Amino acid sequence: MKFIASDRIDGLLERLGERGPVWAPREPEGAAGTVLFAPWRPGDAVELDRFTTLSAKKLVLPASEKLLSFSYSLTPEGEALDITGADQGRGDTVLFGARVCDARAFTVLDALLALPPGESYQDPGYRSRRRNLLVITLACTAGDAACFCSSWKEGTASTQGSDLMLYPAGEGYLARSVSPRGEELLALDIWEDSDLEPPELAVTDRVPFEALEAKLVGSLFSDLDFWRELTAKCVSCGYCTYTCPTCYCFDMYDEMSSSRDGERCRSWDACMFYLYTLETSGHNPRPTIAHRYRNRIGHKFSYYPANQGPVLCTGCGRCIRGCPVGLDIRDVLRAAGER
Amino acid sequence: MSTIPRQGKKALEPLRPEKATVVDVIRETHNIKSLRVVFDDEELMTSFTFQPGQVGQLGVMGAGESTFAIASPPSQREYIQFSVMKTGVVTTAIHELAVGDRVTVRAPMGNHFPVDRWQGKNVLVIGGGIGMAPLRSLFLHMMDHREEYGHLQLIYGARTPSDICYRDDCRDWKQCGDVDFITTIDTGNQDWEGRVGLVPAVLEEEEPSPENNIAVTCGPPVMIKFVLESLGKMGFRDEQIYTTLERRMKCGIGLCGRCNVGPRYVCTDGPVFSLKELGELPDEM
Amino acid sequence: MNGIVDTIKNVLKETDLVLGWTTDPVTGVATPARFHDEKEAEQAVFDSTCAHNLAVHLPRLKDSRVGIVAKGCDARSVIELIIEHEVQREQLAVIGVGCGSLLDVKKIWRRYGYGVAIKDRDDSLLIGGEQVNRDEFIQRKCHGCLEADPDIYDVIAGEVTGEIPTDTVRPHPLHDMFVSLTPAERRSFWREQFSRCIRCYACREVCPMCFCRDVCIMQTQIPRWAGGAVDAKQSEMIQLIRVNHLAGRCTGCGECERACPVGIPLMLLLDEQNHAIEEMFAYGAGASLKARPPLLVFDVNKDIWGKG
Amino acid sequence: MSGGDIKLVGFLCNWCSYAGADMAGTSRMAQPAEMRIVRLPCTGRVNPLLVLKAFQEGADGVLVSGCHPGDCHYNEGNYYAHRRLELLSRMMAVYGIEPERFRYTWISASEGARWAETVTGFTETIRPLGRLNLAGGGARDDDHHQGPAAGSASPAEKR
Repeated sequence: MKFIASDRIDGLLERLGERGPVWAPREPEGAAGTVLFAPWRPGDAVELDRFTTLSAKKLVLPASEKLLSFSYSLTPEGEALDITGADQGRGDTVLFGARVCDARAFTVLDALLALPPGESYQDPGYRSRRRNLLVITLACTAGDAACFCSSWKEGTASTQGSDLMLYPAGEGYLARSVSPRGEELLALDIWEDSDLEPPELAVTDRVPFEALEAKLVGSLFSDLDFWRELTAKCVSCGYCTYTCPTCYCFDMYDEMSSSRDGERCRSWDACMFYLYTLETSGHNPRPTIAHRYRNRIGHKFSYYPANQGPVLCTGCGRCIRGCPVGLDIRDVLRAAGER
Repeated sequence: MSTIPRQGKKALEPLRPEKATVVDVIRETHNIKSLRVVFDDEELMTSFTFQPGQVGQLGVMGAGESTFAIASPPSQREYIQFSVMKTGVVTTAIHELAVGDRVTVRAPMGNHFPVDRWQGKNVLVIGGGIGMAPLRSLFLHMMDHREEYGHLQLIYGARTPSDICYRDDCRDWKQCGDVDFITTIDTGNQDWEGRVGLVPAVLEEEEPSPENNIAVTCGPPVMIKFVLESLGKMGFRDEQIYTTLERRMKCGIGLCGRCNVGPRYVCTDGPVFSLKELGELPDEM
Repeated sequence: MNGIVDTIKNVLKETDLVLGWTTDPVTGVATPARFHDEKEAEQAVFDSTCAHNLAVHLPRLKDSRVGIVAKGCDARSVIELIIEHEVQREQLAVIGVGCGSLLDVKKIWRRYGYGVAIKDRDDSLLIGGEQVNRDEFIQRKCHGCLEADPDIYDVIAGEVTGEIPTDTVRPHPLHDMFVSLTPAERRSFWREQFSRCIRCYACREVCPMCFCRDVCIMQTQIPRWAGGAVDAKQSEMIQLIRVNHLAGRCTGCGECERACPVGIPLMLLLDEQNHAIEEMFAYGAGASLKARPPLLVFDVNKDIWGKG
Repeated sequence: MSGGDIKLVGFLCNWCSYAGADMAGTSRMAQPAEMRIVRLPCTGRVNPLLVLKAFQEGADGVLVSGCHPGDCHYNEGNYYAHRRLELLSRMMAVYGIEPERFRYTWISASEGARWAETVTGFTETIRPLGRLNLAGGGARDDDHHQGPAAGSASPAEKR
């Protein structure tokens, strides 16, 4: 197998940088130990041992994005309106150091957002960013107490969504391509040959959720007390949705930059917010935290799999690690399974 | 009933609206206006088709867009009509529009009343307030194809006489003699010639037969609730009853996530549901 | 800690529920819990990982008789909520707990991994079996803690310490660096910090004094103080809204900074404001039930700052 | 105005300072032209966020002016304002805004000359400080304005 020594990772990133911006896990200064996927520039330290707080989804679904720009003008015939679409052309972006759960999240989102043209759902922005994303994934030899990717059949061995896999071995990483674009990367002259053995991969927590698809639209849905009890400590922030690699919901809004010009944009939105579903009449179909959390779990483990196929979760554990009130989605799934 | 995706050259840019121009503004009541709009793209206007019950996103660039039922019938090829109640940011901006002003439209969206399956049947239409908008489209459509349907009955309720929309249509329906048209208001005044009473009560007085009949209702949630009860009492089965749902919507294409009732999205799988279909969905109204 | 279970059981005789903590079996650290009956109360704990300020739940429980386990710092929030009429004193049973000092669990997890074994006994702290300097992992607010024992309580669980547990007030870890910056450098500093913000509003939702909750003007369309974008400018506006609305309310519990997923030093802002308020009005939020919030009153004779 | 010129915002109480400014104008007293005036019913209406929002949206200096203590049309509005504005001015440096960029004063309807002096002095204080450019770039018409989406992009997304 191909191999790269740890101390040559910077060289690899530099070569990758020739293809486009490189994003890698880094610890920003003055951020109290947070690790984030951030643009890498020569000289920046890469943090490959600790997990990132935020997922890499902003590379395909930016936290906010311009959809259109518009401008009004006065003409002899009256008021004119000009609408220009956002430019969808872009070059490659390289994501380095994603984990298996991050990479697999892209394929989960693809099931809805990257359908071929002609299907009823279309997200051109997502599709073009996704098409131009190169994913270099670092396989996990150890998980932490929040990881539960082994709930899925392939677990830590999954290569879905990746172009190139890296496996920790010796004083560096073994590399294996899992896509034609990954093959191109292996052709770079930066790799050495090695006869090191790939490492044993981590086995993480297993949470059964297969039975939930039917229950979440049936008996569990009408059991609001169940949701009240489990979400009693939830404070309804957007932490879990925004750190989730598969939550994709968004808000659309217009911003004026002058009295005549502006942009239509979209930003991440979170189903845990009261305002998310509040109607102008004052009616809110999901008025309490229990209603909203029920929808969140329902969407992930029932509605999305029913409509699109995959479960809208990859077991990355981000929603667990930093939840301000220590709410663990696995407790909810297990309780739901037993109910 | 599956959704009919938006056709035409913008089909691949689903969030990009078409430019349109306001050609007429009708003040229906103190807080409801009907706007008639025309696509700037003539070719698009000529080829634009839809089915009664479908919705569109009417927008004012700078304020945003919102989902409204198309209130004009498919046979109306001159313009597309939306009726808008002034409640929030977008609807306020729409209410400020005048003839010649520029708007945006994304339409048609969502599913529609299954009118072709109703051929040969009697149809009972029950509307309240602004809920008449999709029903106007439906009723005018059925009038256009009068021979395809049996007895047509329309019960339309509003709070007061001045809350009645579509006055010209009401006059036509009253005069045409071919349909059974009843208007009712919650509280009357001396000049009011129609019925007085809540819609469900009037419905029960009329006691239409469920035999070969389809009931369609749209209006305020509380009215719908009691109308459904009354229909049930009169022997209408769930698959004979249709209604349209309302939800907060943003994208209109099943992506932004907020309008779902369980696994179904009101924007693409709805807004029209039979009571039978609703019964199969989780109860999250 | 001795007594917490029995105390909660006792309080449950007169209340509908008690807000406290239990141990999360996965991580071994405390997590907020609600106890409704004696059986549930068996699970109650109080230890040095009970960081959450449970007062945040009180405004949502206006219709219940609520017992709440409160550390000294939490009690300040309870007092402030009573002053602001968000809860009634009569509906509360405050279970005071004497607090040594709290561990900064998030700091530990970020360094050693989520769920790493934490053993905190007396003066020794073991993380993943390794002896570490406990002082380094104590929450900053516990240094120079204002109230080791709560000022307001109906019962006390265990023993109150009667003394302030640790040395002197420690400034924010970024304080010394921050004060050395020029205003223009501070602008860049905040721009950099806020550029990480994802607008999850965790800072707001965990704050006991951010009781506007669902109708907070950070998110409303009318009025529209902040735009929709997730960027440094809008996030700055959001924090300016928070800081200004917390003037005279913030008790310095530090929950916002603890909750922030991307480590924005929010307490740098609030510490400075709290300090200014103390200097100007001799007021510390949550210090006394009799106090009037300083921005809701004025004093013609004393309010002379010599400007204008 | 050249590109380096500054923009100032004045929040003025309708009952005193606004009339004072008006008097300065009608008496043709010389005063700088950088100030845009917003008339308010009372300084008690001055939510500190108005000031901060003005800075965010491109103001380089903000002046709040109301009635002298004891003269408030609503008896006590300016006393409440006094506390808020003083706290705000102490927080300016923390937000990264030079404290000189914010000032509050008490000017009555008859003090046209004092208004002219104050606004002149304030403008002259801000001029050497130049543009503020608060977080996100302080959108202004004459900026190369980065729209909301562009502003949100992280550096790499912009590249």
